[in-house]
Amino acid sequence: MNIALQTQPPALSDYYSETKCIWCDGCGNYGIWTAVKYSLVELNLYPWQVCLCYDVGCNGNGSDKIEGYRFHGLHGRVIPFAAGAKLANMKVPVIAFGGDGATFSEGIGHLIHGVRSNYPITFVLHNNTNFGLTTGQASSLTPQGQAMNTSPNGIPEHTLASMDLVFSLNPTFVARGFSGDIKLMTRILKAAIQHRGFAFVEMLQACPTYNHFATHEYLLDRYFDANADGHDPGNLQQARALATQVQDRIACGILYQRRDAPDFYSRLIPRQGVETTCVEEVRRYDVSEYWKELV
Amino acid sequence: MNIALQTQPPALSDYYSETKCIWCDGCGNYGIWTAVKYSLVELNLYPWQVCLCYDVGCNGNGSDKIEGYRFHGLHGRVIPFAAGAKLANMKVPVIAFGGDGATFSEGIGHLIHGVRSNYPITFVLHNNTNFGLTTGQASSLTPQGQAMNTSPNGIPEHTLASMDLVFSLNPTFVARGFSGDIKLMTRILKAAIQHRGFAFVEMLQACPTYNHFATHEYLLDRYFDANADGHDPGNLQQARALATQVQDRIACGILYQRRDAPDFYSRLIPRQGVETTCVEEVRRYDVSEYWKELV
Amino acid sequence: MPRISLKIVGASGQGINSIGAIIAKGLKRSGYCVFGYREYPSLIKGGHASYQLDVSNERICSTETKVDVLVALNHHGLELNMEELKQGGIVLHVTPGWQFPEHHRKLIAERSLRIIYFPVDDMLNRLGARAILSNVLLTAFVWSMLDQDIDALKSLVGETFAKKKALLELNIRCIDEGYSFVDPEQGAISVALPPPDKGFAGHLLITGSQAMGLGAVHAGVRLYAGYPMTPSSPLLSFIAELENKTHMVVKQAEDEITAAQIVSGAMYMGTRALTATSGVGFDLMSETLSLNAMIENPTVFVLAQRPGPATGLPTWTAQGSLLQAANCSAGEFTRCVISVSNSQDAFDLMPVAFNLAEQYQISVIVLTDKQIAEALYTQHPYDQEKTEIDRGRLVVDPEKLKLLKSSDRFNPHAQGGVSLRWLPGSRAATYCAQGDEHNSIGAVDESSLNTKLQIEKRLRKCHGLKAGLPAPHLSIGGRSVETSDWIDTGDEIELLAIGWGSTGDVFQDVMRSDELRGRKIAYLHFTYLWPLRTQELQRLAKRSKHIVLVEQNYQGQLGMLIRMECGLDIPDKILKYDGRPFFYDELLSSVIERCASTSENEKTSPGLEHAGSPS
Amino acid sequence: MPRISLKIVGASGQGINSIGAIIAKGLKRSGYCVFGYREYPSLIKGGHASYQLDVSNERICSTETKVDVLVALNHHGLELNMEELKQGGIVLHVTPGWQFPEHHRKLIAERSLRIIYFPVDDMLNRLGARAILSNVLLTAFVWSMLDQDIDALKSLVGETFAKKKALLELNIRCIDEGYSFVDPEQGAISVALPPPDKGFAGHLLITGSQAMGLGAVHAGVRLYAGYPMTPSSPLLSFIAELENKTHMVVKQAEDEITAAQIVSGAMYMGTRALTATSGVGFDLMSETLSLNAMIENPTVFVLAQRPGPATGLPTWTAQGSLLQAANCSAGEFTRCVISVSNSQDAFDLMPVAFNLAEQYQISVIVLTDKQIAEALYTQHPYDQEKTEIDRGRLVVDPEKLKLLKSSDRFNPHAQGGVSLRWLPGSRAATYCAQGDEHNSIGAVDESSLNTKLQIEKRLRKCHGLKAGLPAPHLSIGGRSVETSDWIDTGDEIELLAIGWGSTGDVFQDVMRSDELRGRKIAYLHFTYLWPLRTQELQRLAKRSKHIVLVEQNYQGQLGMLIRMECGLDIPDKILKYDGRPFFYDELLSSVIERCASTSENEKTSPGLEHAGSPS
Ligand SMILES: Cc1ncc(C[n+]2csc(CCOP(=O)(O)OP(=O)(O)O)c2C)c(N)n1
Ligand SMILES: Cc1ncc(C[n+]2csc(CCOP(=O)(O)OP(=O)(O)O)c2C)c(N)n1
Ligand code: SF4
Ligand code: SF4
Ligand SMILES: [Mg+2]
Ligand SMILES: [Mg+2]
Repeated sequence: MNIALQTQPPALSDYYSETKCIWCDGCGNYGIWTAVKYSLVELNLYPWQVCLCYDVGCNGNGSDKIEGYRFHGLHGRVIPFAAGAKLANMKVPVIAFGGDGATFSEGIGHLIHGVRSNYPITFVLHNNTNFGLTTGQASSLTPQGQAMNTSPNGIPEHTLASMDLVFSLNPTFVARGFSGDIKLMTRILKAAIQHRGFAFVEMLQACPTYNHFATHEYLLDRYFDANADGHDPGNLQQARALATQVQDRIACGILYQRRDAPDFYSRLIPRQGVETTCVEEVRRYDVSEYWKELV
Repeated sequence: MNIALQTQPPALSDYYSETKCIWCDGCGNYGIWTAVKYSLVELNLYPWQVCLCYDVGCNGNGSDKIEGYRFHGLHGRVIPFAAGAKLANMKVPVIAFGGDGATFSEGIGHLIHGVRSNYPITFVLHNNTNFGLTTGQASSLTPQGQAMNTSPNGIPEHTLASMDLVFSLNPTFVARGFSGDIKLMTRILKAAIQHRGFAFVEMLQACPTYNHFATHEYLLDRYFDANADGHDPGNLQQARALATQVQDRIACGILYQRRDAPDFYSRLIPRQGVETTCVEEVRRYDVSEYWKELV
Repeated sequence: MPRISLKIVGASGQGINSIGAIIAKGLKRSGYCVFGYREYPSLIKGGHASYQLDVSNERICSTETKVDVLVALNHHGLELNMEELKQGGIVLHVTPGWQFPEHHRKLIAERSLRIIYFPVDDMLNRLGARAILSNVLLTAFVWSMLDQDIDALKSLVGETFAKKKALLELNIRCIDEGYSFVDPEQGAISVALPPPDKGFAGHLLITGSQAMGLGAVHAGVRLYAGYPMTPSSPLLSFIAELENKTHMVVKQAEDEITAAQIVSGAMYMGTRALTATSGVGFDLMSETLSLNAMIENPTVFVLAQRPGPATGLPTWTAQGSLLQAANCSAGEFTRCVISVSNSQDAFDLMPVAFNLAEQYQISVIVLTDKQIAEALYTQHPYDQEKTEIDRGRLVVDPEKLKLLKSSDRFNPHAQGGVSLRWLPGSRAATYCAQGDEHNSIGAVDESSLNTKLQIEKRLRKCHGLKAGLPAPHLSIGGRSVETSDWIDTGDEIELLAIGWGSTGDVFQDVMRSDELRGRKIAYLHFTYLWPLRTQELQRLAKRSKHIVLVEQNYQGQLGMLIRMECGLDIPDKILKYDGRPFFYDELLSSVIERCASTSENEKTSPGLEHAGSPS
Repeated sequence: MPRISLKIVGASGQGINSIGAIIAKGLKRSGYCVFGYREYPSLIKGGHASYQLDVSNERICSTETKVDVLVALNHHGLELNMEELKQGGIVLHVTPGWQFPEHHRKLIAERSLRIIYFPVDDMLNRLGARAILSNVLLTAFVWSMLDQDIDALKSLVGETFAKKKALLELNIRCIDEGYSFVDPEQGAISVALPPPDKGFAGHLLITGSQAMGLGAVHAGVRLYAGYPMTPSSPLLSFIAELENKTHMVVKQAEDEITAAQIVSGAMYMGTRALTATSGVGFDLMSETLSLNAMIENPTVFVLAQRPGPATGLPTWTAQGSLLQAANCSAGEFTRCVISVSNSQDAFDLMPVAFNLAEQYQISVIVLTDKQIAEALYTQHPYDQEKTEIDRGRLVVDPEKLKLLKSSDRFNPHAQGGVSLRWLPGSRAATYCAQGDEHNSIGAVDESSLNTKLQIEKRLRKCHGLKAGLPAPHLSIGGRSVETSDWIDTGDEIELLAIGWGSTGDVFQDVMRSDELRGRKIAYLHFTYLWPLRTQELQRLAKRSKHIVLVEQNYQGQLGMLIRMECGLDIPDKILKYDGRPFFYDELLSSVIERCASTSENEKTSPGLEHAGSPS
């Protein structure tokens, strides 16, 4: 496509891609993909203004089904790439997407250091509780009893308590959506993109092909909008409890947000007062000042 | 050295190495090293009976200062190597050692999955709150304000709440020692080596060369033996609180132990009832039975 | 060599594979050699996929681009695959009222294609069966076209549903229905197969991954750790499926680094352990490769190739990882790179790899590729007697253990650089498997003299290794010959082709083709790729009118290693790098072209730049 | 070329470096060219370390194994380093009552060594100064031995303590005391230096890491992400120390993978970003290298070499990562490998590397090594005017941006394979930087045709890149010459040496030695290592009586690449792989040996197996 000078505010159609979606019927990725588009449009962002970074997995197969400056990288590595992109140009909103496999196996170090670094990016976890693209292996979030491809007896490891883990990292934004509720996801995504700091957004995602335990119906039955129920995202204790206790009902919405913590970039002393972005600063520099003390 | 048929019970001298220690004066590694030897001797283990796996770092420079079957591997990777060694031969106690840099930066994924897998190994964290061997860079456990090599303004990331993180992983054994108290460390190590499952042992380690905040004196002032104070390692809530709240006093000892959780190996269905080790099982196998259904 | 080909196309997940697998098995049991080839995109459902069976009564292990029968499970197949039909070919489809466009109608006329509409939905309705059974209906009809015995099919299907009686009955009814279908327009149709050779009936139908998995178990592998990555995942899945029978320790690790480290720890402890990965996954393992070199820890890594860089084409094939395997990783050390070629040596080379690893205390990288990993081979049952487990200089005898000194472990003066090895837990002097440069006991020693000695120790192994590796395999006109018989004597060679991996089998089929049978075409196949033994090649080259390199990569990587090793340059190359394997007919015509040009013109063809890529 | 050498030895952390650095700076300011070389073990304190200064009034950039002055800060130095003294050399030590063993007493007599005991503890006591000031006392005495002006030293020390008056005073008193010390037995001692050349006074004393850091800032690098690993860490530290002045974003990442990814993200976004690592750290980055090839993301990686495999010798030097750099990583793609050689091109090549990366949208791997990273060079202030920032086919003009189509980004037909690039946030059509095989807009496309086109696009860049790379640098008898002038004309070349990296400077010193001055020795230095341009070498080789490869690795890796590229085999090799750099005198004698044998015997020397390793 070619861009004409937009005079209209951004519309959903601006994000329309000619490349056809290839997810299985009933896949939760459709819903998440739709909510992402809604949120960008509602935030008044044109495709050329945003940077969308995709991990590898079924979720990452969305990289060419939407407009915007996109990146589809290596399995498990999307967070540091997105962080580097953002730090280079603070003017562009950067949203990273990754699966539960990528995020809690191959790339778990990046998640942990991403949260503790409080990079100013949004991270959207497509949690279908399995490795979808490689045909249904267990992830660290698969329940222990469940037989999967390559674990015919179920996994011998403990299932990771992902939200307890995330809360141990001093997060500044934690939310949970459900692929069956586009409106809720849109609200969450908008807040996440506007958050200054690392926004961790888990999307509970149906995967009818490989996830036969936490199905669309299972999630539909249990999820609820905690904010609608009056949960205050400022309340850390309550947020942690809501996030981790998912046996009966699953609390969704913006579970936690801390607005006073400076993000990574703001904490960089050398960048204090610098108005330009690293991208704008590329030029030849005179460094003779720095070698003076070597003479 | 060459081994004669030992008829005596193991003695400290059996662990004596001709290679000289090279740590700085006052380094906490001396104390940990000594406690390791004590604990092995007190557990009646000869050097040829144990496998000691070292990460890279000042701590890892201990690999050739002790006897035993040892391994000194790659930075950050000691946990999976040790796990593989153990799973291959369940009869040999396997102890892994690593620094805070290795464990919470390069190798944090291995720690997380090591704990959640509940491998039957002991892991000893040499926590000197910095990268010692590479001359004093900040680790994820360095306090935020502290100027270090490569972070002249202090680190812009949050300091990791390491114990909160570990407790989010469903650990089965968590202990903390202090490099200045050999007796305490010895007691902890013995229990850890006897634990069935992943024993996470943090040793608060003085590093007079690069760590000028949590010094030997600082730690000496604050540490105490929580078990002597009556803490029951069976109490998860209290253990987590003791482990994470270290502002004023630092609780040491065996903070948490759960004895009823099966370790990784015990959870492997295919190994149920198998008495031999994988090492003993190496031979040519007739596989014609497995190809029958392919005919 | 008589061969017919049958291709089933449709959406991924529609059941192509199950139709293909059943027909393949049935035909094999009837006495045919079947070669199955799958193409599918890197996504879970939908997308255009295919399963092709090439069938003969002689050994066959290649795929043709042109097919005799096309079975289209959806209309995309009718749109996309019509060009592939041979003269007189048959198209079987299930799309009601499908109108072929003009150019297809022309094609149908020109090639006298027979189009059969198979009314699968009507049949299902009639039988009150669910959509999933359409595959059985189709299979049965194909079976009848092939003039095969209906009972053979029934008993095959019976094996699958042995325990589900109700399901079985419905399946049998579908078979009857499908088998007896006759197209009202075309009448009874039959695809002529050559007379069967009952020798194949007892063969296995096996993928390269299954073969490799069996080989690994056979070789005494007791621990497998892996992280899923196509095309190495089928090996992991197969090993995992067997775990309750083999009693192996199987670990799906959290990443490739972990898998490699777990396996290394297990090998250090003394068992045999295996991991497999692909492309960028191997980049992550290369760190561990370097570690094992330093601690002289025997290890075996399977590297299943797919096209890169990056994620590349996950479900397609390539031979692009040779340079990576031979050169990646920090530091200089001895390693061995070998490549499997088909289901025979995917099995045979597993014990070989472990023996080499233990004999030299090095890492062995076993290359395979998506084509081998997922192709379906008709395989003679394996000879398990020839395997010996050789653990090299491993000391286990208690008396000998007692005599060991720590300094035996990394003694730099050890013969051939290979020092004694003994295992943690052995009642013996202990040592440190030291990742820093070290002396004979494994204590860190950075002195100039020690460094030099130890590096030389580790690199010296390469000489023994290289000297002991088998020569590349030579075949002339499609028959194996003793390489040594041909090196200096015999006729001049018309065309000498050099290849490795999955290319080999296709080239064999090409040499056995009617077109080339009896020609003095030599094919030199390299299984052992690094260190590289070139003496045979160099001498054969002198006796050949024309030399051509056949590889599935862009650069001609084996050619580069050959030149690096002995200076021989092979300017003419048949290179393919579009993710597809070499197809029988296209390789055949590339070879025929060369033969023609060899006769006309003694000059070598142009180099890489203009080398014809056959697709 | 007159040269003297002075070596300070002692335990790591004892202050060797500060003595060395002050004397170096003082001598340079006096008009000498100083080359500083450090050896130290991989541990924090203790262990035997050294700082050697080689000094001349001409350009000098190498270290001798034999020294004129040995300063021993502890008795280990007296035990370990005595053999290194030249005839008439001076030993300065601080160990009271040291008794030399018999063999050393013989040595002292034979070589007429002068031994000076410097009573540092007495002096400290007398001055009431702490032990740390012993370094100042010693420095001052050495300064007096070198017949240098005391005020120059005072002002140097003054700079350090400008803000700490009390400390300064004590320092000055120490200088007076040390400077005026006279050994009661030896009397006043003076080490004869050649007359100074004031041209050096204004030079910088700079390590290769600092040079590279300045070069990076100069080249417009605005983000640095790294993970500490010797010998790449000094670059990270230097960049971090400057951060408040340069206002760069500096991130100490949690591992090498992260550093590589952050840098890649930043480059994708459009700034210039850098990372550096070593050995196994680069194994971890190789995954990202592969990624950047697929998305055609320009990136620069510094790979600082140390001996491997595994942890190897962290604080020692090697040129062992060339094959790794040229071949690691999944998939086939165009990359560029270049190597810095000294503090001059450690600076100059940073903008070059970024320009190449952006011009071809590829990764550039810049090799350095521990020797270059930590050696101290006397460096002419850099010419900053010659640098141009070339961002290749980057589109930034708003009008041009508007005209772009998504399909311009990965247009496979782009000239030379290099398509237009524009940055996220630009008001233009958008695209996907796609890690899967993709079409021109970055949508996944696994079709045969597209795959072929895109691979060809990415590999086609190699031709333009190779054609545009500068020729290797030729010098004859120690003087730079135009390579083209010598290729076909001029005298026959007596000895043609081939080298790269830190070897180059040592070879230059060797060619300028009194022994070889005026001989027809040619040295061809490769800065651009992959793709490899060999035409000059091939033609020079024809005109050379003898060719020798000079490398710091075991295999002769550049030699392997040369053979791979053009078939030329260089059987004679001077290889060193003990972690030490080439020393001036040892390389000199290896070269003299070759020259002698060249005159005697036209046959080439034996190959790798027996190649003399000079230490
Ligand atoms: C380094 C590497 N290892 C493994 C793979 C194979 N791989 C691709 S996606 C995937 C897992 C996907 O699971 P998840 O992240 O949960 O994504 P989903 O498909 O479920 O959306 C794996 C293992 C790869 N591409 N790269
Ligand atoms: C892959 C890799 N990256 C980096 C290094 C360099 N390195 C060695 S030790 C170390 C950090 C050590 O810190 P820690 O683990 O805390 O150990 P300590 O020295 O403090 O005991 C680093 C970064 C390495 N050896 N390998
Ligand atoms: S496998 Fe699961 S996650 Fe992947 S596309 Fe299908 S339903 Fe979606
Ligand atoms: S740097 Fe610190 S940890 Fe390392 S040896 Fe010295 S005191 Fe110990
Ligand atoms: Mg998933
Ligand atoms: Mg540390």
